[in-house]
Amino acid sequence: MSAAAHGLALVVLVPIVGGALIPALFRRFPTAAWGFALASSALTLAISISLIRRLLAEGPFSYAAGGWPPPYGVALHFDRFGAAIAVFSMITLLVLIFSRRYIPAVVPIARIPLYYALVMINLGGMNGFLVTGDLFNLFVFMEVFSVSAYALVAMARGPQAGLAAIKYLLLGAVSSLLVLFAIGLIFAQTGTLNMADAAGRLDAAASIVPTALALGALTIGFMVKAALFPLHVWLPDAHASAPAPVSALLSAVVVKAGVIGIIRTLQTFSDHGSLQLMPLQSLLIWLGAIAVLWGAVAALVQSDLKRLLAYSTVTNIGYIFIGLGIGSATAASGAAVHIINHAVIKAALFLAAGALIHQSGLRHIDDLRGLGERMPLSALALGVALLAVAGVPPTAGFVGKWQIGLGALETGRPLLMGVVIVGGLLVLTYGVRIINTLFFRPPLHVRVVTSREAPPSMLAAILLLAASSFLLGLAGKPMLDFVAPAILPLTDTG
Amino acid sequence: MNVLLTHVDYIAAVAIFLVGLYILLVKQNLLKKILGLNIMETAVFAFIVTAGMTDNGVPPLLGPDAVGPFASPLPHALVLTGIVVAVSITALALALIVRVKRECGSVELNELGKVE
Amino acid sequence: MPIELHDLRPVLAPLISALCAGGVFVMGTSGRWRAIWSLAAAGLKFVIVWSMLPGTLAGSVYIFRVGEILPGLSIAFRVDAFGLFYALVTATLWVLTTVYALAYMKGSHALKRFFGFFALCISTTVAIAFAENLFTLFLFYELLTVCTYPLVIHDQDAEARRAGRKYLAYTLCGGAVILAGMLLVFHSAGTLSLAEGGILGDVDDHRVLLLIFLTLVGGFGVKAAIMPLHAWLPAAMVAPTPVSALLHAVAVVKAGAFGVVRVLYDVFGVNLLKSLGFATWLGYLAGFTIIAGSIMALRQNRLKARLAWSTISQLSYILLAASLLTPAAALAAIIHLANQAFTKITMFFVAGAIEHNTGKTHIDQLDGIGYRMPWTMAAFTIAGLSFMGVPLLAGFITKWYLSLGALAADSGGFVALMALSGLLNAAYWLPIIYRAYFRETGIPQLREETPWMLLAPIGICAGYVILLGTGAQAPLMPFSLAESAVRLAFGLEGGIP
Amino acid sequence: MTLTSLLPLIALALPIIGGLAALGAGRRNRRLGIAVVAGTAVTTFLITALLALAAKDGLLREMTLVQIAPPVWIVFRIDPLGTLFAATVSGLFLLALIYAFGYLPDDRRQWRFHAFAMACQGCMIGVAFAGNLVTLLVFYELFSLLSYPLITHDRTRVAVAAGLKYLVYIITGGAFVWAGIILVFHLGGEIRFLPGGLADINGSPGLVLATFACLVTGFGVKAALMPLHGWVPDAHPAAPAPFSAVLSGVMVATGVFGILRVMFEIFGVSRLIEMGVLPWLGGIAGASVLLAAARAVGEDDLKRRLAWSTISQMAYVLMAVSTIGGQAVTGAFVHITHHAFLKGGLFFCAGLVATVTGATRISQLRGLAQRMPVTSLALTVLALGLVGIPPLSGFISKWLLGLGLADAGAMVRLGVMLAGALLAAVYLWPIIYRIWLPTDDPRFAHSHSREASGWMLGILIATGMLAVILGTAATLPGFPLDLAKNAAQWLVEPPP
Amino acid sequence: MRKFLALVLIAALGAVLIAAVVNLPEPGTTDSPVHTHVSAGYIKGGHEAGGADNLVTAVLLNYRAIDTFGEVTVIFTALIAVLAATSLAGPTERSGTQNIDLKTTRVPVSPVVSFVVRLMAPFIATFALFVMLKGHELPGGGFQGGVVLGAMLILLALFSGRTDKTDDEELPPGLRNWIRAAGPLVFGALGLTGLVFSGWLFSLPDHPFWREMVMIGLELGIGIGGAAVLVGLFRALREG
Repeated sequence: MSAAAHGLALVVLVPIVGGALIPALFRRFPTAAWGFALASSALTLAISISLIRRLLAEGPFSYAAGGWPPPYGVALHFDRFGAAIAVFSMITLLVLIFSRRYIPAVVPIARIPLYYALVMINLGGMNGFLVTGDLFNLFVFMEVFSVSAYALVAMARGPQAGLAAIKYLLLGAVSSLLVLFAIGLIFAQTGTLNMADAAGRLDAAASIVPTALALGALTIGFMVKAALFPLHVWLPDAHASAPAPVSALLSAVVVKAGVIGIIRTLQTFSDHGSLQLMPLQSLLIWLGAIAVLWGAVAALVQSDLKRLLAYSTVTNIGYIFIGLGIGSATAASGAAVHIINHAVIKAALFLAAGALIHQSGLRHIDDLRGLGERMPLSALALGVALLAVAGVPPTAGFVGKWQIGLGALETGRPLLMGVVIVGGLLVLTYGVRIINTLFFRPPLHVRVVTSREAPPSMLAAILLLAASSFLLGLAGKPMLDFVAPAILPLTDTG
Repeated sequence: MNVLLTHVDYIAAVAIFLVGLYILLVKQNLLKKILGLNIMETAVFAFIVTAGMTDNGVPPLLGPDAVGPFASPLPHALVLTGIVVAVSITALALALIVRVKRECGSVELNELGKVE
Repeated sequence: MPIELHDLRPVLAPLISALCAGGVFVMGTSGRWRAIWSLAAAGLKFVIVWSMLPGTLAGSVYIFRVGEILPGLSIAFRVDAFGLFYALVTATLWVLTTVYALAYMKGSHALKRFFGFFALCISTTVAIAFAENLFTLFLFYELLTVCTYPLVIHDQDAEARRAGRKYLAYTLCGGAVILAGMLLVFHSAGTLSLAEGGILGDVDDHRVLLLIFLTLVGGFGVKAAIMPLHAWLPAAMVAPTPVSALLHAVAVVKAGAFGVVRVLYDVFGVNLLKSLGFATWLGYLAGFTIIAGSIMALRQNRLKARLAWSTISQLSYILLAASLLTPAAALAAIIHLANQAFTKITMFFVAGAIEHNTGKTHIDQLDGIGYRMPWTMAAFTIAGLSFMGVPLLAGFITKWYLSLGALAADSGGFVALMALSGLLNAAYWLPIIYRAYFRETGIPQLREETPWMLLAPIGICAGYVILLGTGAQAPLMPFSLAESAVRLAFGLEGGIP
Repeated sequence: MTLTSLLPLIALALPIIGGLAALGAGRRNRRLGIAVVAGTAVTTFLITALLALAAKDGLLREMTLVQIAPPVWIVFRIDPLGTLFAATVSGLFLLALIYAFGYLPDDRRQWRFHAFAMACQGCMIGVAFAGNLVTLLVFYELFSLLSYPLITHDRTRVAVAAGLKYLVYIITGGAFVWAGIILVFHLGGEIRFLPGGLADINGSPGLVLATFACLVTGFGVKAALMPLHGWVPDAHPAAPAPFSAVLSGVMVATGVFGILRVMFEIFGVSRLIEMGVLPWLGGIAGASVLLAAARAVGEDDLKRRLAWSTISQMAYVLMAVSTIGGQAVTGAFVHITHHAFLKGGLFFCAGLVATVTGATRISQLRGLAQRMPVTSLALTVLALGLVGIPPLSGFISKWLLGLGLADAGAMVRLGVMLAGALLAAVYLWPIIYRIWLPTDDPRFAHSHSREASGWMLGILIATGMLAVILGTAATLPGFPLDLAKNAAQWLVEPPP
Repeated sequence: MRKFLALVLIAALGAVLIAAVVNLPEPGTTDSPVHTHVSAGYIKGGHEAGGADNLVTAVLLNYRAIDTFGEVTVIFTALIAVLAATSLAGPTERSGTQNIDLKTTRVPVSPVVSFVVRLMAPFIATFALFVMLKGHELPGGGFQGGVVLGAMLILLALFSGRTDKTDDEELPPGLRNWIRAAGPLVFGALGLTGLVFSGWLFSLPDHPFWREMVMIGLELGIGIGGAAVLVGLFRALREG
């Protein structure tokens, strides 16, 4: 048992314990909570990187929490999808850096530690969700990050935030219930909660009807978390009204958890011979395609910058699901990489938009005219990220779209490729609109003229993310190579 | 028909679940929706506990002289955890409803649509 | 088989001008530094590009691979004869355009932005020329769109923005279509590398090939302004003159035409296209565009609008020539890249000089302008005659080879089309020349020659138009480069029949 | 580079350079300008004449100058036909340029006229010396375009309209020539002129025919072959008289010259016969002869009548060469030269009369001889020459033409020619008749005019004398007839 | 309309759900996988393996400790969430006049009730402690005890009549925050001690005594922390 394996539990333990300590430690010095949170997330990041190193060296590995071998204990499992935790930790780290100057402006000073605690717990929950190999543990950590996400949305001021949070909560809770119900069904059939074990024992089950229902319930439950059309209704409200770093976190990371949840479900139970996943996959394709177009069109008509970005998330989730639904190695690996790339891009987008909105006090796109002159770096970062989200090569957004488009062709769906491309074009349309507004229109609003560039801490996070959203596009091949082994089980069902 | 009888416990849980779902779907009052949610949660808990039930079983307390058949301990532990989670969510939901009521002046969703 | 040499220069050429563009962005607030960096961008690239000429003529191919970013998708540069030809044209013209722009734009707003993006365009254009594969080509092609947009809307008024929107709408949609085509190519051929003789030889499915043809040619055709995808071009006239020159002569439309030619010769390959017969339709469309563009040009009163429509017409020469799939026509297609560039840029420079000097923008205001600006208008006359196809000028060469190629392809009708187009060209250039020299306003015209910074590029371009028409064979002329490009594309050994 | 290779280039470039020099010099100092123009024109004429004499026995030299594109070269050749034409061109230009000093108002624009005219001259010499079709086309297009400002020199509405018509015709014709050249190239590769035609024109008969049709149509526009003549009756009267003279005298002939080159040195006699196009050409030319002459009869405007006459006279040439007999071709060549001077002179007369008296219509000319006897005499001589009255120059050429046609046994064409000559008499005689008929009618505006003097009259006299000399001394060696014989022989019976 | 659609949906869903559940193994039978697989292993391993007579507690604290860690995190998060997310502004105009300001309004409390509550409080607390401490042997455990304790404290707060005093009531604020975080923190400590004692995170020590001690510690942490969270939730909700 090497030290790295303990990291599987530590990536959960460290951020959560860190988060739990924050309110107690920093009651008197709320603003200092930032440093502690940063340190814990950095530690988490370091641990997750060591995990990835081991993964690369030895392949997927498990960790029996408490020393109990599965199925008696909870097995944590690290594979190439789990490697996403490194990216999520990284993004959380950058979001924290960004928050240093942003959060004191929108959150009462006494509650600042709460914010950091929630972010850390969110990270811990995400990590736990991603590394667990146990169905019920999955549910528990899903609730951990969900509850913290509801709360983070509600941390914003204004009547919209509370309403958005409760809507998010209601849908999220129902989805959690569906997941729990599905877990109950599987448990009742197999008597185990370990995913691999359960998948193996499902074959022996008397009937596939409960299994099918469980799978459906899991999928729908995770679809809500992932905000796949038509279950995305909570997302625009929540992501638009939350504070910018929270929006970044939610759009970049939290919705991805739902996606990875579905991948895990499909992957685990795809071996279940009696079950045909084909209808499910074509359903995903359809929904994904509609999501791409719907999200893009809805984004086109938004006047609120953050709401627009929220709809862009709907689009991109659609892309990912198209890729998953196609299921071929090309498309699914593209989808998998897009999970990461979109996380980075969307974080860049929301943070940059947050900086612009924060510094100018304006959030309507038309009001932001000419802000590019005042805040060149933030606006540039937003521009780069917008191009990336549109999938302009060689940015990060291109990788996924290329692979998904290629996969569509491989499986003889040229129209789907058309959808992929048209979606990208629509995204580009509003991306260009924003870039145009920022850089090439004279200022309209007096606040624009008095705005100043964002402080260094915010800028650092934004620029790093924007740069990554460009550079990751150049790293498309290694990333695809990285996920390729993880994709294989999915491919068989395609 | 026999199947329905033997599985009547499950069916009851399903029935409760549906009742909760109905409330959640139809009622516009946020508080009622939360109530519906809680009913659904209860149903799911009941469902899971039912799965671990043993006819004429005893609680899984393994004293020196304990004699089976024991009920399965696992579902109970799960449900315990589930309940705590449900409580947490309910608490947060209530807090949010209070906030919505204060800021928006209503807890009826169809009225809240007009906010802002 | 050409000798492949790994060399830094293919990547250095775009990189160095991009770095200089960075210099403009950083230090461009001062006029002097702006000029220095802009000229450095153009000048250094000029030197690097020309330095590859001897080697390429000797049969070498310079290669630089940056890296593979997705399986099968790599960024790589490869300098072959055709690419170098295009790069030479742009690199040469860019020096002139930069000089011109520095003089022309004096006193305008947002000059840092303008010259920064101006220098970036040069970088992307040469990268397009040197692209080793379709992906790299597409990449920089899109980047070119992005870089030219700020230039198009430089004036930032409502008209400029409208034009900019139109420009973006067209080019980005075109880009998306190319992307679709690229996916299809990659899917069916498994590679995107441009190769003489094409890469689609193994594809049997006729429908897929048709789809690839439609998407790629349609996509690049947007920038090449083939009808009915041309509407952005006249609208983009609102841009400042150096930008119009950039759009119409050097970079943008040429990139489109270049892309189409690449697609035809290096993606499909001559033999495959011949057996497919798609190119014929492209030829008809191009032929239609040639005539319709000319007719539209006839109806314009605004000088730059007439130039724009003429560009639409002229560009389709390239497409028509390329679609004929005979060596002579291919030669015409390649050479016309240069011919049209030099000729049209002369005209744009002149139009800009007139506007700069006198504020006149419409043709009916130009009475007697030949007396005010004799040298400028002389250059315009040369360019006009070239387009009409007067021998000894550049335009003749194009028509000459195009017609020969058409005959070799048994499409004699295109010879008639060439003749008709020459007539139409005469019909819309001669009135301008006539007004300039033979109509007097009654008011005595003072000599008011263009400032030398504007006049020098005009003069050099006009001189080059003559040179291209008379001395294409001279050592420094890229004609032989075009020949070797054609030889490669057609797999010929000796001369071009 | 020997003198013989340099001289053609000088002949070509000298007028162009001289014109520019005159433009610069004349605006400052009129005398200097005149000196430059005259000096250049005389020198050019002398050089071309020298070349004509030197080259009369056959190909003197072929020069390959610039390669435009691999198979396309700028080639000059000094052969009997080209030098004869070049000498004719520069001779007529010499007269016209000097005449123009008297004709044009003395202002700055005069120098523009000279500059363009001399550039035009240079290009026409280029046409004459062209060694292949491309070179020919280069200079052909150039001088066509350069003519435009000359035709519209007066800037009247009529002149501008005529100029536009001219441009449309000429450029369309140029496009046909161009298409034809492409076709020739396609069929036969590199296209240098070669007496006897290119051996290796290969291709379907239809394509070859189309090539021929394109070229003949293209050059036919300039040669005013009916029905492509539309620009002639408008452009000639609209242009200033000295340039009308050039237009009628040599520019239309350039078209004919082009057709000759195409017929004899591209396709060659045997192929033409094989193609069976000659009767058609002859028929069209014959129709042109008669129709144009008939139109001339009904025309009252003097310059227009002369323009119609030009169409008719040039059609003789084509009609004659369509027989491809040596005699007829000789006649055709000599007719080009003789007609150039005769018709040029007539236009000089018309310009002079119009300048002095304001009369442009034939009906206004009555009694001209009373006031302007010298002019009238010259006009009479030239007109009679054109009709073909011995011993004037027109007689020589028509005689030879007739002889040639008779030799070739083309009796119909001979009849057409004679009918044309008769019609020429019919449309020229009233002029002579009217000017010599005395009148006291005050309606004639010129009744108070005096005889002209200076440049114009001098040139007029010179032209009249030339008509006499060329007619009486035609057979002297070195005269056009001599040269034309050699040229015809060279073309029709090419040296091996 | 909405109701109709909901009913249709529910009918459809109900049919599916019932179709699914009737295909499950019959509940109550001991030969179903639920009983024969993992549970059987737990029972077979006995209290020796699980470290507790009460198998439910053994599952919670030993076999699936990480679940419970998540669970206490959730409830702790809920508290933070409520604290963080409740209305940041005071009552708005929109809320109208019928809103009662709970902070200042004294609820009239019967002295009898108040007395009884205070009288009962020590007994309740003792019981809660008992449930926590004996949770590994008898029915009960940290959560249960914590809930009882929390209920007692809420009861006290409700009927003590001291609603106007919002802070420094039960505990100093610094300590209060630590206690609220007790759940996650004791589990964090368990994770680390497990690593020290047995080489696995979230594992109990092998030595029976230490194991019992750790279990008791965990139960106490869960219980007291849970109680603190409940009280905190109550107060946060009451204060709005």
